[in-house]
Amino acid sequence: MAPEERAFQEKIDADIKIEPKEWMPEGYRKTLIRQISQHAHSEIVGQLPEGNWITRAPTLDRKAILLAKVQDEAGHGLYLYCAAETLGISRDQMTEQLLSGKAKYSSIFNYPTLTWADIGAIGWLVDGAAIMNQVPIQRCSFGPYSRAMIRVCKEESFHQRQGYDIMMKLVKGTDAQKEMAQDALNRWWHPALMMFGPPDAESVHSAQSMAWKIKMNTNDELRQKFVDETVPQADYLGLKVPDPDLKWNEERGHYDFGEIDWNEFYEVLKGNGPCNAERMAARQKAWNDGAWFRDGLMAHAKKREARKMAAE
Amino acid sequence: MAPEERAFQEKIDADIKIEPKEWMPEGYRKTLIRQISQHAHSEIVGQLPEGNWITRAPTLDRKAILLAKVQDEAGHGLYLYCAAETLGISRDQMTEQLLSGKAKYSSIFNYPTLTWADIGAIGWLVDGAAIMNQVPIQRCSFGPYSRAMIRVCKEESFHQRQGYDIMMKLVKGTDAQKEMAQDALNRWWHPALMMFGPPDAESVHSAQSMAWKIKMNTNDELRQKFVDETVPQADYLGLKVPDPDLKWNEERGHYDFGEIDWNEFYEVLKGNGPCNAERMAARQKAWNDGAWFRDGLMAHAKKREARKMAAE
Amino acid sequence: MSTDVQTDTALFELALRMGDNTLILGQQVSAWCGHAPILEEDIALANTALDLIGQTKLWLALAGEIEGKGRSADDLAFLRDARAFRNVLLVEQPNGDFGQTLMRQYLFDAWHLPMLTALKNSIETRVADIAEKSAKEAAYHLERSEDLIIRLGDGSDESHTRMQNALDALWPFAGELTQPDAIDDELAQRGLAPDLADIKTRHEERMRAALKEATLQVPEAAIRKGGKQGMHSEGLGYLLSDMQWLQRAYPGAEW
Amino acid sequence: MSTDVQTDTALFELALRMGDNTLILGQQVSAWCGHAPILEEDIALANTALDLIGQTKLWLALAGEIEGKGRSADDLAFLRDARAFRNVLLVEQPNGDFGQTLMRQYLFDAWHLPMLTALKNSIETRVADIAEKSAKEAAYHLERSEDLIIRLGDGSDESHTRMQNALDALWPFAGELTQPDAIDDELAQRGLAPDLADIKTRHEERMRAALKEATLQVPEAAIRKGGKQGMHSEGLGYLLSDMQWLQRAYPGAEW
Repeated sequence: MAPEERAFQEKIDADIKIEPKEWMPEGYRKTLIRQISQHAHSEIVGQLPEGNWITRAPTLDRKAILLAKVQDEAGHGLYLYCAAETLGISRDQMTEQLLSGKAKYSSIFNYPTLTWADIGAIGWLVDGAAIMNQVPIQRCSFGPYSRAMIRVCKEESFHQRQGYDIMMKLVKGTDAQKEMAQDALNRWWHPALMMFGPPDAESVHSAQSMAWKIKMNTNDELRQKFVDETVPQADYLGLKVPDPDLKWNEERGHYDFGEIDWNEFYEVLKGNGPCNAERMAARQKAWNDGAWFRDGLMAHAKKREARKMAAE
Repeated sequence: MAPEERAFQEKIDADIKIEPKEWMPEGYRKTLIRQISQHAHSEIVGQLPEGNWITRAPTLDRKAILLAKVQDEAGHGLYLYCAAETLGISRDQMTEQLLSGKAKYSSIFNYPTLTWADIGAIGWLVDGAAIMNQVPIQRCSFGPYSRAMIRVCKEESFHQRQGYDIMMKLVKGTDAQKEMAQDALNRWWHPALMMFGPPDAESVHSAQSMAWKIKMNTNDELRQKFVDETVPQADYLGLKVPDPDLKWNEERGHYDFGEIDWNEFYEVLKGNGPCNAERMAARQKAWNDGAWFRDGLMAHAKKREARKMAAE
Repeated sequence: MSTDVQTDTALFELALRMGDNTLILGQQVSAWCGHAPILEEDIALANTALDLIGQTKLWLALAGEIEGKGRSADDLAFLRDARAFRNVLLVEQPNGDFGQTLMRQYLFDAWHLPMLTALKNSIETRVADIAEKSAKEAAYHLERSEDLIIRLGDGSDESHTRMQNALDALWPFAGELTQPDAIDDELAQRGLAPDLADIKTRHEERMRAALKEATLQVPEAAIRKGGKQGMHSEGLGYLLSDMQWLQRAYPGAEW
Repeated sequence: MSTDVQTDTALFELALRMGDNTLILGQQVSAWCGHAPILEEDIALANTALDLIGQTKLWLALAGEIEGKGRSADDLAFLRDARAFRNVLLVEQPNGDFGQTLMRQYLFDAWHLPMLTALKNSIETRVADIAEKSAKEAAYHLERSEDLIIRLGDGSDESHTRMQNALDALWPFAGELTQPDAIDDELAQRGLAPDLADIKTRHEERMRAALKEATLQVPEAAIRKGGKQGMHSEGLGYLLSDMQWLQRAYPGAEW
């Protein structure tokens, strides 16, 4: 290990944050760029499935809450892009990577929101899983990412409560509403479990990322934690988790749960999920349709500059 | 009067139809082109206000009936364009005149359809007024126009009955439905009266058109006939015609009715009606978006022709 | 609702699937009225939509009969939420440009005709009767849509590109029409409906021949499915909110 | 419904008009979420929509109170048909491209701020209170939309053209905001709302100055109106069918 690399690792081991201007291994930089931008892209694409119900939210309050949530997601995207930019990549470059399909975003957003209950389920399960992933990253070694995560987590836990609240209203409602809630849980449960990534045995890069304190827990650890926390919440709602193998294991002090269909996960990752094409098309359309807007603002800035120069 | 013109007029006076290849005065030809193409355009634009409710028709039967009606209108447009083409103008030329705003269409279609009851009111009142206008034209002097009108009138009277049937269902329905029916009558009554054109005193070209048997009755005659037939129908529905001055005049044997706001008529004619811009935009968009389709078919026909030639 | 009714689930699903396909496709096609590229197409599309809505009435009335809970064709069309619809994803894909509308129609028609033809042999006479009536219309639709996609595919550069784009976008949805699930298997076994594998052969052969004549390239793509089991795309909800508006806004009213 | 309630019709209409304007505009703006040209605009539009929906809650709750028939803000938002809505035609015009959305917002904001500022002096304190709360947000919206239309109008050739097209399409609808009817006259006389002639002056002055700076040409056009009296454009029905879907499809449910 070269001396600067050793110094770098010692800092990390001593829980001292790495800041953008400091020396860092190329692998660390690249991994972080990939991870942070992927996270940012997820926030951006994540606007779409929920945005799908903004115009159809059932009350003015629910509409306002959902708007605020989607706005928060865009905000998270914004400060995550800023954190990534400190590592030497521009937002336009990242956008280009998203739109060309080179960069990934969380596969969960390739599932459709088919009923209002999905908005509840996303808040409860998807934001719940996201928090589970993100809470440890608040302690990650890279300063800007760690600080961004602290902000994000605060808002996400708020979103999760709102999602749970939607579910609660539904299960206390009419039969049709209860059915809607159960159906949403049925559809979102396994995709939510997949959010923690493939099983540890198949997970690449994990050891290095953990040494660098970019990743703080293994996928399977977090997934177990999520199941353990969420199953009692489902019980409280009176909803049935769609897993016949799910049961409390007294000995382990954890819930056992059934096999996950990783085939589905890889299919969605490959682009064959129910909404991959729609999500990409929506983002590409937004970007392409907006070109004139961005160019117009640029042209105005140049004109203004030129006028200022001429006046001087 | 030149000999050929005299012969022409004598034929007309003898109720012999004029056919396209025969000699006719330029004014006769021009007036007919204007009148027939305007009528055709009205059928085309007339698809839009009713088409607006096809996707929202309340039952499968109503949806089918409305689809069939709008299809009939397109069909009427088609044979009216054909009738006009016999006078030496092409359909593309007429379309161009419509899209450029040079040619007019019936002003009634510049009013919006705001509720389902409007579909009833259009069938009842607008098709009713149209029939009143068109029945005499079945006897008009120009053969192709007369024959087109015979076909059109048969279908229109069917449409009128369907419209009246919608109204009947509504007035026999809930309070909200009854209110919807009355509201539709309130909004469509005066525009329907205006369909007969300005008062005779202000109507231009009328004398010549009547001599040529292109026009068979004066605007005011037809308007009176419409009022006389329609008021009892409204009574039967239990709806109130929105005219405080409306009352039966025993002496005249007709209904007296209040002043019509001709200002509104001329404003709509000028393009300032509630939907003029939308109707023109919709037709322009259909035409422009369809250019590739028309060009594609043309290109294929040419290719096929070339292949045939090469094979010979 | 009465609980003593024994619904023949598979048969009920068959009628729903057939009727929801024609309903949703008819609804989409009907939105073109007055907006088509030429007047003849305005007429042709209205005619297609009209046929499809007519078939819907028959299928959904039958579905209501089989279910035995007193639901009419209109109840089924206007009072179900998206998850209860059984149409394939293909028919709920957006109208897009006219090329997409035509391609969607073609991929559907090329399945619809052999499917209806085979359903004429259903041991359930009510199914066979509807198939008998509908097959003639479907044959006409197929003739028309096939002719158009060939002419436009082998037309101008632009029309070719548009038809190829339409095919690329819609081909992944064609497979669902002939991919059997447990219900299809049961229906075939009971002689109520054909073996979808046979329909698939005819569907694919016909399509590939016509697409070749249209100089279009059939893309490689994973099948996108779910509609038959009620897993739809996000667009269906919006389609329903318009379609069902009046029935929902004025509950219990007659029209 | 009880018949012994004496609704203050003019005041009820005022609250409805204010609330329906913000509701329909908020609804339209909210459809941009996730589809804006840059991330900052996604955020800004969501924020605008959020403010407008917040104001809607206040206005429609007040309207329900004034009406005295027990209708809540949600009842008014989700259970009225198009003819009962009192928003101006401007806010129901389609989103169009982003330029049209911005121009619509600007023409509205330039009226909204002086209107709310004047309503702070309403002798009806409930109106004055809502105006007080809303005016700050409106001032921010106006600052933002004015800045953008100036920058885009005086931007590239394309952005200029798009903004000019947007202005040409939307300007005819701006006049309705300040054209008084009998209700406006009564409201002004009773000190409940300002004289719209005053607002008109401020609205026009502000707009003309900004549009000039944006190098945009104000078109000559007849005023298009009717929304305040419930005579809407055909687009409103579609907007409502989405917006009201859940309340209509599941009557009486709580969410």
